[in-house]
Amino acid sequence: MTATAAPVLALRGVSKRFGAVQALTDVDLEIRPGRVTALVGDNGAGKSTLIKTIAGVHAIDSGTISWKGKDVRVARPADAQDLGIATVYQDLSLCDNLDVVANLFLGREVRRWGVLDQVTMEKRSRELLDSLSIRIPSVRIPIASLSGGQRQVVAIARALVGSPEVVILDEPTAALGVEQTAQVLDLVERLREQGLAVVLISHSIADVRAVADEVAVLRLGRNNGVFDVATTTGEDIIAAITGATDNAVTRRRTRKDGSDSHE
Amino acid sequence: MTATAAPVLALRGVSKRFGAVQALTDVDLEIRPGRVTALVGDNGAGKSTLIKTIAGVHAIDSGTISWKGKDVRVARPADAQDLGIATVYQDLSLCDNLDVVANLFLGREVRRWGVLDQVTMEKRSRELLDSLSIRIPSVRIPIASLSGGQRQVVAIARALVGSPEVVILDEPTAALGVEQTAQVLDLVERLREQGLAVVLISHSIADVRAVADEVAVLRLGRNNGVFDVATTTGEDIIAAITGATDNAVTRRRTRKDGSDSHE
Amino acid sequence: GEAGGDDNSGDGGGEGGGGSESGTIGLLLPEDRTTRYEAFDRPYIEDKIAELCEGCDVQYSNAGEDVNTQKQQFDAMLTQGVDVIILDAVESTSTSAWVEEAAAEGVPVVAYDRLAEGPIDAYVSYDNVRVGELQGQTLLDALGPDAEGANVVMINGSPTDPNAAMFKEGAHSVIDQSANVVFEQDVDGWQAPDAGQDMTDAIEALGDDGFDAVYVGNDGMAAAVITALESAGITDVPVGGQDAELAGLQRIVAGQQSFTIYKALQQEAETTAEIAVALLRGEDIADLAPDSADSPTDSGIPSRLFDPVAVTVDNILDTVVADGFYTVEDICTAEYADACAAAGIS
Amino acid sequence: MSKDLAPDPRLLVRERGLAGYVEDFRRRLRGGELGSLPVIIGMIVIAIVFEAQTGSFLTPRNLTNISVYIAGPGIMAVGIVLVLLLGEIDLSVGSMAGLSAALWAVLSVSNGVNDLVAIVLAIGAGAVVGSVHGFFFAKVGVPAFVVTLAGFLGWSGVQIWVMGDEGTINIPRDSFVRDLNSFYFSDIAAAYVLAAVVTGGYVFALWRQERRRQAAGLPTRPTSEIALRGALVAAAAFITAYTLNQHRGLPLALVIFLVVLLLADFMVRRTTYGRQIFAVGGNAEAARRAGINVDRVRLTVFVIGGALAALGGLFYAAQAGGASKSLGSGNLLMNVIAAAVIGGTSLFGGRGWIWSALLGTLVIQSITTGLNLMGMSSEIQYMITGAVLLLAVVLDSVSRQTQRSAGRT
Amino acid sequence: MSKDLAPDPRLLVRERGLAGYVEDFRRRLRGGELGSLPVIIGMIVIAIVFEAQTGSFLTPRNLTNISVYIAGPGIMAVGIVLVLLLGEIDLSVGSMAGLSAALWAVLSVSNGVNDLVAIVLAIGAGAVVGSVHGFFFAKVGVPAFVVTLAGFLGWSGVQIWVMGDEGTINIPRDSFVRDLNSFYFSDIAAAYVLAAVVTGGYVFALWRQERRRQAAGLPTRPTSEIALRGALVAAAAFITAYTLNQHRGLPLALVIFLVVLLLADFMVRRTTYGRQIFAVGGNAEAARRAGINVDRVRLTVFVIGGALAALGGLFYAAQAGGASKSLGSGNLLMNVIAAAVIGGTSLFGGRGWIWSALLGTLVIQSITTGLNLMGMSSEIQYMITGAVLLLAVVLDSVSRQTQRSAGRT
Ligand SMILES: Nc1ncnc2c1ncn2[C@@H]1O[C@H](COP(=O)(O)OP(=O)(O)OP(=O)(O)O)[C@@H](O)[C@H]1O
Ligand SMILES: Nc1ncnc2c1ncn2[C@@H]1O[C@H](COP(=O)(O)OP(=O)(O)OP(=O)(O)O)[C@@H](O)[C@H]1O
Ligand SMILES: [Mg+2]
Ligand SMILES: [Mg+2]
Repeated sequence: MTATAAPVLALRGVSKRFGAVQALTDVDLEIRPGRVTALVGDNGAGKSTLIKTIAGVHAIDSGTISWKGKDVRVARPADAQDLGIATVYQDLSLCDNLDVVANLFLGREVRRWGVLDQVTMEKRSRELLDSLSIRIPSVRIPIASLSGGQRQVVAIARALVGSPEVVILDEPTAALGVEQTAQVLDLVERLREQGLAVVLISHSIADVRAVADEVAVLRLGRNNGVFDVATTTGEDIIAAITGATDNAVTRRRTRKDGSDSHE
Repeated sequence: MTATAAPVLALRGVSKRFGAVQALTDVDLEIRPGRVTALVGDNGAGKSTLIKTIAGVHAIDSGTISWKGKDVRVARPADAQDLGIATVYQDLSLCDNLDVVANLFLGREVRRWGVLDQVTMEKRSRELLDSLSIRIPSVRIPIASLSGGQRQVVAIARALVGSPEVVILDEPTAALGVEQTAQVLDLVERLREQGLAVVLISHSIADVRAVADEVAVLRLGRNNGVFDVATTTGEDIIAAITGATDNAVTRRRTRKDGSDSHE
Repeated sequence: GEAGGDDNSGDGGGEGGGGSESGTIGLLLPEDRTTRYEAFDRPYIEDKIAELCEGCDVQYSNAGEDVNTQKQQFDAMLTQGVDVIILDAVESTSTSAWVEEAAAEGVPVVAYDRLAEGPIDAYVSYDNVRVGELQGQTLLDALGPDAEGANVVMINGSPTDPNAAMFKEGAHSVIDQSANVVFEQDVDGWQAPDAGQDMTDAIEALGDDGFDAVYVGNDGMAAAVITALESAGITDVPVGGQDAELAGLQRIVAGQQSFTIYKALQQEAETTAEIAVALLRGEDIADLAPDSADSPTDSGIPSRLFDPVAVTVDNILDTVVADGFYTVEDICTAEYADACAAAGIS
Repeated sequence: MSKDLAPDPRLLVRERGLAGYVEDFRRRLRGGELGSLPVIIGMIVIAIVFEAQTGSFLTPRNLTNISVYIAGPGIMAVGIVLVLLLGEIDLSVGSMAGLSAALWAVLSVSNGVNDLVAIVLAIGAGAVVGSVHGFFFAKVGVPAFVVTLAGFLGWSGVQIWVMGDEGTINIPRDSFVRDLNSFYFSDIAAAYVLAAVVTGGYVFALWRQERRRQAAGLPTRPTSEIALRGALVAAAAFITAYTLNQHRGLPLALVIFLVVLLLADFMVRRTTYGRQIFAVGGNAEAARRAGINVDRVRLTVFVIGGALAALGGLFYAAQAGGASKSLGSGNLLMNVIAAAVIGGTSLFGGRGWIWSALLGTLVIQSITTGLNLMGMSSEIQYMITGAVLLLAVVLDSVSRQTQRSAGRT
Repeated sequence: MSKDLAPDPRLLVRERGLAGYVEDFRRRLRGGELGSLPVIIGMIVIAIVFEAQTGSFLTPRNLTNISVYIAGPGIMAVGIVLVLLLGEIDLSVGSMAGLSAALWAVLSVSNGVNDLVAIVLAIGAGAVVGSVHGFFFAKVGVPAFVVTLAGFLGWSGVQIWVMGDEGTINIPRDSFVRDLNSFYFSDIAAAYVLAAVVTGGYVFALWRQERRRQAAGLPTRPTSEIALRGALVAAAAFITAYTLNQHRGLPLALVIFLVVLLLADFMVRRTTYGRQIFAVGGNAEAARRAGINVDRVRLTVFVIGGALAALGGLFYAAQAGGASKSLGSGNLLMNVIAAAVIGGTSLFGGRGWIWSALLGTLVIQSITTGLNLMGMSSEIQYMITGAVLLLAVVLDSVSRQTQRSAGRT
């Protein structure tokens, strides 16, 4: 399982510019089935931009995306979905005016004689949300009235409605409580066991080390190394992220250890 | 300093209902100067709703809010600001169409002969952002084009523009990288040293234990205990949050410890 | 009139005749939603001018019932250097400043159909108050002996259109003498569907027998009024309009509408064209405009005033058809062939 | 795994029985979630006031007239509701209506094209015009406001041009278009059968759904609620039928309007396409990311809107007794948009329902008719219409005030 | 602490000198961030086409006329831009303009009130009307669309009522209102002095700011850029002045319009209040949470919009030669809103600039005047106006397409 299967999705030399900002420069990334690839980097490093190019939200300026060895053009989100890529965006991308069920099945509605099958969708929604241990007052209230964490779980549950081959999670646990976070990490492991390729963006080195197989680091829009989790320490990863061994994290730790060690 | 000073802000018996959802029921909370009060709870527990009642975003249905011992009515955000409460909202509440400088000084613009003093504001913006170690392409680009973490830092920096007595941070580090998180925790400690009262909402027990003096737990919209950080373990807090000692977190930990202990 | 700007001196191909055989005449009409202006006034005037003066151009603008648009079109004509302007004003009382401007540049202005204020050079028209009187009188005539004390519904033109106010004034002056106006409504923008609703509501308010005749501002609205009456099953009430639109004439033939007001537009238009060309050439217009009219700003304006004619089924052949305004074929389409035959129109 | 996740303890469940409804209603009242109730109350007030003033507002005949008048603007308003759900606006409905009437009249009357073919062509032309707007909006990216403003001017130019020398064209006596205004199913049975079908269909659909929900283990409505809703619908339907039969029977115009409403409502609430309209209106970027073909949804909504405006134009011509160069100009556009908004559809997209086309046109038409019955002079009519429009929405807005600041997260 | 945080290495800095500008321009072109350039290009194309067709479009006289015509709608458009920045719309500008003209005329001409007092009262009435709209919108919470729609109807009723029996009231020869249309500063110096003041003020302000930025250690523009911008403004100002002097000199109308534009631009970009307008338009809830008195901002914007509509109405009456019952109805409303949108102000709030009022009215007026000069028949005028409106925005939209999907986070 940990053997290096052929990548299901590979990016080569991807660049992307927004106006005067060069967000990505010559980025490579390989995603393999049955493996969890963590994508880490500082704020503004370009992680979200990178996965949005995969998801078809942004067209790339240069570089290639290949799917199972064949070059593909991912011009629209629908293209990525057709390939089998499901994405949970950092900003969640939910429709505030629609209720939870409608959001979960948006673009993949269950129909019966051509008509929306509300009953089936509601039933499956409840099951999906229960499996992620979230408590939502009612699956029929609009997303706008949910708490931050509740929305995030809805966004994650959405990715599971289709049957994707690649699941991309952009900071999926940012707003989640401890229990829900644990559930999502469990979910990631279940997906890996099912042979799916998972891309996980996270700022939590602990979470990354807990579930990822390998870690790709982005720094200022460029690749800054790919690490095998089993053989790398958290310090190494942080150093790659911040670009320095002397950073606020280490300074803070040193200070803490030095001054008050009541912790 | 760690002695129990009189609370600067105290909530008693606060309740709040949204339509058919009873979001808060009889909640009490005390906030003291020079102390960091962590507010924790499961997703949808009502944390954001609670701090929004303090910030004047939602009017409370029943209960009282008292400021330095006197009952006050906080009907609008401007009321809370006048008292000296600065709030960083979970959804950030930034104006996407305005640039970084304009957002930072919104409602507190620096003027010179009655006219906006763009130069001074831009200068102070750069200083503020630098102190939080965030790299932003330009302080003159609209918020809409910033990454999730960059926005969050802007929102945090905003709270520091006035000279508040109480600072409320709703999941301030959710989208932040390791370095920025460390900076924000440093900031919280600096604020405490300056004698400010800080309310910190976070799902990260580690962060809470690192900076908070006491932890108030909400569960399903009700108080579920206040703990002194120095004398409580993380497990106790998690148990109070989830309402059970057997939860996904402990299960996950047990499983991990049992199966593969390469961690 | 003196030649306008030097930019159009070459227009007419430089014929001899003292330079006045070429020139541009500006024609400003007020609106484009009723038939007459685009279908009759404009072609009549253009054709007549072409006939009288080979080297002349006509520059045409239609204001779509907006004063400011018309003012801009007026200015545009001065900019283009026209030599004479024929002005059918949207708001005839607003024009004094414009006409003064034209006069200052030596461009004569002929007021057409509506008496524009300001130092105009000539005025050719049907008197709008007179039109209203004729409408009222014909309506009473249609009622015959029942006219005394009859109940009349009045559906007037737009409250914002000064001409509608004149029609209304004229009609009232006649109707009020012998009959009662039991329901009256101004229709914004002459909108036919609204007129139809007003009629339906009038029937509702007055009852089926609560009125004996309906005065309608124009033929377009009369169509809707008749539809409303027929929907309510009322067919024996005289309804009169104005404009002699083809559709109105057809309804008259079919017996749905009692009369319309016909202004012999060709006469009016051609006289105006003759006056304009005469002014262009600097000739005397006393023969063409023997009457005299007074406006609030000027008096003794050389004028030519025509009398409108009420058209009923009895005199269609003698009026609109005889003038070539519409042919029998135009009126008697398949739909109306039987009615035409019955009315002896062929 | 779903150990204690069943119902959220904070969700206030409605008590069984009448008390539950009363409590629920009081809560909604306080929370400002009244839906269309304020508008319905507003309309009842309007009706009572006018009846008191004129004594003839509530006669079967007047109510029948109103039901015929609302068909044309109402059908156009259905199109506008769809466009508003998208978060856009269509300023060209009046011009499209006028153009469609002109096309029909010129084709059928002047060129002898078969009446029904001409009707289909006119409606088709509306769809084509809508697709032009949709193309510029969805594909080229010009704001819909600008596209339809250009259309507002351009198409009324085409309308004048199509009418050519004819200022007005009468509707032939045997044309189907005339029936749009004046045909009534005079058999008493017709109205009652329609009422029965509507009520029966509604109750059956509700009952079927609850049975399926029960089978799936989902929360259901109590039978008493189904009965109550059925009774309300039945009352409304049968009282309307009775009233119409008192005059001339069931107007064809109303039947067509109802069919359009029911179809549009079905489309919006029960099909994938309707869901997509709401999604695009709520958050177009999120809809795109969900794989929805946003451009297609936008384009097709404008096509439907164009076709409905064209159909409405034929009703409008039927009312006017003919097609003319000025048909569709004037206040028609504003009335239609106002109807959609008054009925409760948001101008900002993603919120609303099809029935606001019915409610809104009813309010506006009632005011106009009532003032006409009173014989108010037109400037007073303007003022009162303005004031009543405002009042009809004020009640709704005041109740909504309470929930205004209910921000998010 | 700010160790390596100086400039972001990914930010592409413009090279010094001309090459930098060219590169920058090419990048913007590709990225679709052209600002008002497409509209300006569109206008140049329009001017060239009309000049070729008529030979008199670019004459000083015609350009002077255009500069006078745009003042009225342009001033109203400034108010609309402010309202649009709030994310709202004002459908009542036409009615307010008409009402203000009617009030002024009745007061000053029929009732013998002093001319200037009557003018002030008319503008004040506009402000009062605006505050009524603002109250219902901001305090009661009725959507601005509905409030101003009600105003659109109601105030035009009041206008007709105020005019009473007088269909039209002529502007007296000695009234200041007449000067709004026909007074020219015929001294050649006037236009040149104004041009010099505008250019000088612009360059001085720019230079002052750059000096302060330099002193504060902030990035500055190169002097070459200041020179270039100054030269462009000077060219535009002096060419305009020269052209105007060729005909009758500097029109009073243009001076007042420019003053309104400059004041509004100053208010919007340089004051706290302007910042608040943008904030409320961008995200009203965020603005409220920032302590901004959202209701006050909304109310005052409607007051300013009302006063500007009233002022514009006086210009409009001056142009027409009198106040009438129909003044301000017709296409004025649509033209004014279209001007704001064409000039680049978003309908969805928070994005735009005051100068779009100038650009947009210029485009629309140029089309109208050009077509008038050509003597187009009116239905063709409608069609061409529609088509050109669309084209004027298509260029902008197409270039913007590229950045359309530039979603967030
Ligand atoms: N639509 C856009 N327009 C302009 N610049 C953008 C846009 N989106 C992203 N950027 C810029 O690109 C850079 C990378 O942003 P991105 O969102 O990919 O960062 P990230 O790695 O996801 O950061 P975070 O951890 O904070 O979410 C940032 O500097 C940001 O300002
Ligand atoms: N505006 C609203 N309308 C209706 N219900 C709301 C609204 N805001 C919050 N709620 C409900 O109130 C409950 C508490 O929400 P709140 O946002 O306070 O949770 P939270 O503790 O901040 O959760 P999280 O950690 O996920 O941010 C949730 O069940 C939510 O659905
Ligand atoms: Mg990101
Ligand atoms: Mg929260």
